[in-house]
Amino acid sequence: MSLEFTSDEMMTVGAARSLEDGAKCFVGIGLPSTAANLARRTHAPNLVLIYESGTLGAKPDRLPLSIGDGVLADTADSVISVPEIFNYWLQPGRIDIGFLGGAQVDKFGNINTTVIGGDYSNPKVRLPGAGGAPEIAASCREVLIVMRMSPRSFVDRVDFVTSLGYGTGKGDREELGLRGKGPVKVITDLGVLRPDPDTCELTLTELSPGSTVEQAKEAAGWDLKVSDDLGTQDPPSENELEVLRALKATV
Amino acid sequence: MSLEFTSDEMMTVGAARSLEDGAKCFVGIGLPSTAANLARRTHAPNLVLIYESGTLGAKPDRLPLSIGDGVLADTADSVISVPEIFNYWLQPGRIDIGFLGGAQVDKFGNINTTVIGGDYSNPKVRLPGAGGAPEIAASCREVLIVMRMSPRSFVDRVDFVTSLGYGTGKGDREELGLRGKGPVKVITDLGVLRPDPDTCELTLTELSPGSTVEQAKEAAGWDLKVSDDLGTQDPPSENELEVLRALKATV
Amino acid sequence: MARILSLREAVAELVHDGDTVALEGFTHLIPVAAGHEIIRQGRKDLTLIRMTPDIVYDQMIGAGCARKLIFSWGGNPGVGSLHRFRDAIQNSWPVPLEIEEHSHAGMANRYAAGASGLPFAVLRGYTGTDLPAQTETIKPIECPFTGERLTAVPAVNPDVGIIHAQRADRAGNVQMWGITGVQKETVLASARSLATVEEIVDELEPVPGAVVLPQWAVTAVAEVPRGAHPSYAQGYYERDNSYYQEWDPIGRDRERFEQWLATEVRGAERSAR
Amino acid sequence: MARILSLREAVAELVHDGDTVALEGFTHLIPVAAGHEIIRQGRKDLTLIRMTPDIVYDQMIGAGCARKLIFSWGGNPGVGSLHRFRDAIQNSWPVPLEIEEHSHAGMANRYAAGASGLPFAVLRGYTGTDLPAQTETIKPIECPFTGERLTAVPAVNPDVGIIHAQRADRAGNVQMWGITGVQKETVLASARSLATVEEIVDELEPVPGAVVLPQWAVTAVAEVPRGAHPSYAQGYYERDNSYYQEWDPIGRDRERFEQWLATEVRGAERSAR
Repeated sequence: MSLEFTSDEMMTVGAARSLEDGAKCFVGIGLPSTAANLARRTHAPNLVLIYESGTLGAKPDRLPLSIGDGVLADTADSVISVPEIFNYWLQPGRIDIGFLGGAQVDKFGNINTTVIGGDYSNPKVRLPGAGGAPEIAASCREVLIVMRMSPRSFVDRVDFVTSLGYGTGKGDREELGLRGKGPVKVITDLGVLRPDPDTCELTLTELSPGSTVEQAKEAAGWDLKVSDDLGTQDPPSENELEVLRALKATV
Repeated sequence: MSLEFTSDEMMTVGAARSLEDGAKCFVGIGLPSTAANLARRTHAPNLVLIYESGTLGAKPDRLPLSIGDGVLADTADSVISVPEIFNYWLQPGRIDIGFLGGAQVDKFGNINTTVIGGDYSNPKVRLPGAGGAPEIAASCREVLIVMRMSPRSFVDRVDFVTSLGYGTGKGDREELGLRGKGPVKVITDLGVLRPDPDTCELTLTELSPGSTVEQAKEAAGWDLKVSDDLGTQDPPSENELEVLRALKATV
Repeated sequence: MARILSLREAVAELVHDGDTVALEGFTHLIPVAAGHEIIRQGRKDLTLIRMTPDIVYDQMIGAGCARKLIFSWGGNPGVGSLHRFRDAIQNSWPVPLEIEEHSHAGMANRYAAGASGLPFAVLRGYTGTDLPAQTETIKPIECPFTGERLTAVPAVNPDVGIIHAQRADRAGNVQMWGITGVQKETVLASARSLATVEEIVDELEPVPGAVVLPQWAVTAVAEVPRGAHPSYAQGYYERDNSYYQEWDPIGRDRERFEQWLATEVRGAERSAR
Repeated sequence: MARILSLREAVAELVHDGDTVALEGFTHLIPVAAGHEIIRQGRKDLTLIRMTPDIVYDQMIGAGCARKLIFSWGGNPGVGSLHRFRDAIQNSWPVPLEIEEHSHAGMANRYAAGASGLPFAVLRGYTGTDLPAQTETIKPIECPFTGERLTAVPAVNPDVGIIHAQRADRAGNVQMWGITGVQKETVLASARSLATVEEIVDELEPVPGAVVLPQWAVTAVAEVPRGAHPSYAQGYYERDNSYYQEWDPIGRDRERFEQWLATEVRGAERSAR
C-alpha cells in the first residue's frame, strides 16, 4: 500500500525513528518536539523528554507550543530551575540525544543561529542567537540535526559557529575536550546525512522516498559526497502518519 | 523586684536581647537557637530564623532539637537545599547576624571547633570540626559569640582557627577581603565582651548582675582589658524568664 | 520587608534612567506589564538583560528605552524575528543598541553567580564556537586541581530585577510555580527587585513545585492581574498565542509600531491599580 | 531505569571494598539501615564521605569499614563526641583512619560541582582559617574578570551515593520532602546510587516542597521502612532522641560497641525484605 505524505512528514518521521525507546532527549521546539512526541506515541513510549525550561520527563498530551508550555510543567516528573537544567542535567552528559536545527549547517555539522552575511556587528541577517544550543551540541551524547536542505542553509562553512559540530574535521572535538560525540545524523527533507567515519564530513547515506541524489547534491552548498551503500528511508507507516497528523491537529 | 535566675539564663537573655526585630539571623543549635526563639517571643516577633539545614524563616512552636528538626521545615517560609542556603543566602551577605559558639575563643574573637592540644594530626582533643561556622563568621554582617567563660575556653590564641574573628588584630579581615564585620559581641555567663575599636581585642564592656571584674579576669586566659565605662546587664525581666522557661520546658 | 506598591509607584521608585534592568520569566510568567510601565514612564539608556528577549523587549527597544541588550536568544517564539530589535541593531532606530551575546547556559550561570555573591561562574560552555571572539565576558579558566580548561563568565548583578509571580501575601512573600526559570536568581542577583503578582492573598497556601521568595529578599510587590499577558500564568490564564502572531506585522513596521505604542501603552492605564 | 532491589542485593551489587561512598541526609532522612547493611556485608577500605558524620558513621568506622573520612562536622548532635571516630583517629582502632576536613559550604559546593560535571567549585570560603594548611583540596583561585582571590575545592564524585527518601514509585522515581539537604547532588555526583525508601507506591502524589529524582538518575531503589531510624522521616516517624543519648556510652567503650555490633547489626536481619 502506498500512502501520500509530504517531505516534512517524512522528515519528522525519520527524526522520530532516530529516537530509541528509553533515551533521554533534550528537545527544542518545532520539528524536534513534534518528532519526539511522535516517537513517544509510537515505538518509544519510554522516551524521556527534557525541555530547557526545566521540565524533566514531560509527557504532554498535545504538542507544546513553546519550550515553556504549561503542559510540559503539568506532566513532568520534575520541574527545576533553568540553572539546574543546564548545570546538573545537561552539562554532566546525562542526556543521550540533543535535537537541533538552525539557519545554516555546514559540511562538518557546525550550526549557525547567530548572523548571516556581513560581519558580526553589521550582519545581513540577525538571527535569534545561541539559546541552549552550544552546550546541547557539546554535552549530549549524540546530536541529531533536523533541517530542510537548500544551498543557502547547507553550506561549505557556516558564517558563524554558534554550535560546534566537528569543527574543521575529525579530531577537533576530542582536542577541545568535548564529551559528546557530536552530530551523528542530519535528517532532511531529501534524506539523511551522516558524518564520514574517516573525515567527519557529512555524507548522504539515505534518500527519502522519491528523492534523488541529484536533488540532494543540488540542495547542498558543497560537493556533497554520497555513501557507497546509499539506502532509502522507509516511507511513513500508516500508524506513524495517523499519529503524526493527530498530533499536529492538537495545535 | 528581684528574681532568681541562673547565669545561663542571663547569658541566654543577653544573647536574645542582642537580636533586633526584623534581623535575619543564622542560628546554630543549642544556646543560640534558644536565644533566637526567646527573642522572637519577646521583643523581636519579626526575627527571621535561618538554619543551615535549609529552612528560611522558620517559626518553630517549640525548641528545635537539631538544626534539621522537622518543626523547622514545617514552619519555614521556604525549605531549600544545603548548597543553596550557603551559596544564595549566606555567601552574598544577606544574613544580618550569625550566632556562633565553640570550644575555644581567643582575644581576637577567633574560634576553634577543630582540635585542642598536640598538633592537627595528633591532637589531644578532636572536636567536631567546622560545620557552617567558617563561612558564617566570614559572611554574616555581624557575628555574635555565646560561650561560658573559663581560662581553658577563653584563650590568648586558639590552637586552631576554625572560624576567623579579627585574626591577629585590626585590619586582618579587611585585608582578606571579608565582607562581614566579624564578632561584635561575645556574650558570656559573666558578662559581655566587645572588640576594642582601636585594636579589636575583646574587652569587658558589661558585667552580668552579680559578677565581678575579678571573676571575669580570672576566667580569661589572657590579661582581659576592661572598658572605661563598664556597664552592667539588666537582669532578666519577669516576662523574659517566664518565656524562656516555658520554651525550655518544650524540649 | 517587601513594600506593596502600585506598579506605577514601584517602577518610578526602582527603575532609573541608565540602570541595568533584568526582566525574567522563561516563556511562563513574563513581566510584560512591568515592561510596559517602564515604557510609559519614558525610561532610557537602560542596559536590558534577559535570556530570551521576546515581544516585551522588542517593544521596550522599539520605544527607545535601551542602550544595550545582554541576552542569549532573541526572537518571537514560534513566529520569527524581533523586528524592532533588528531595526535597532542594524539601523540604530530609534537609538543605537549595543549587544552582549551569550548562551543560555552562560546566562543562567551568570545569574547564579550574581545570586551567590561571586564575581564569576565556571561552566563547560562556548567551546569551539565563535561566541568568545565577539563577547568579552567569556574567558578561559583552568581547574587548579586537574589543569583542565573550562569557561568563566562574570556574574550579572542588575540594579533592578523584575519578575512576575502568581501570588504574594500581605507581608510581601512571593510564591510562583510551574516553570520558574531563572527568576529566583534574578531577584537575588539584583540590588533592587520588583515582583508583580496576579493577586495578593492573606495566606500562601503551599503548592507542589512552588518557589517562595521571602519578603525580606524582595524590594517591592505590585498586584497586576494578567501582568504576564500575552505569556501565561499557570493556574490563572493561558498563553495568548494569537498575540504573538499579531505582533509580527506590528513590529515589522515603524509606523504601525508607533501607533501601537501610542494607543496600547502610552495611552493606556494598565497600571492604574 | 532504577531497579527495585532488596537492601541486601543493592549493597552487595553497588558497594565494593575500596569504594568511595557517600551516605547523605542532613539530620533528616539519614540512610542508617543502608549503613548497617554495609557493616553486615563486611565492606572495608571505604573512603566515606559525609558532611555530618554522626552515629551511623561512628558505627561504620568502629566496624572497620573505612580507611578515610571526608567530612565537615563530626559529632553526635546535641550529645557530644563520636568516640569510635576519635578512637580510630587517635588510636587507629580497629584500623587507621585518614581524614580530609572541610567546611559545610565547601562540602556542599564539592557535591554541587560533582553533580554538575565540573572538576571544581568556587566559593568565598575558608579565608583566614587554618583549614587550607591541613587540607590539600582547598586552593586559591583568581577571578579572570576582577582579579579577586577566591577559594576552589575539587568536585566529589563518589563511586556510590546512598540516600533515604520517603517514597518511590514502581518505576523507581524517588520522592523526598522536608529538609532534603545535599541528597540530590549526592545522587547526581555519584557513578552509582541507591535510594532506600519508606515505601514503594503506585503513584507519587505531588507534595509541596518535594524533590523528585527521576528513575533514570538512580541506579537502585530498596524499600526499607524506618530505614532512617534513629533520624526521622517527615510524615512517617519522629527522631528517636533517646537513641542518640544512649549511643554515647555504647560508643565510648570498645567492648560494649563490639557487643552492640554483634547483636544489633551482624546478628540482625533488618534488610530481610
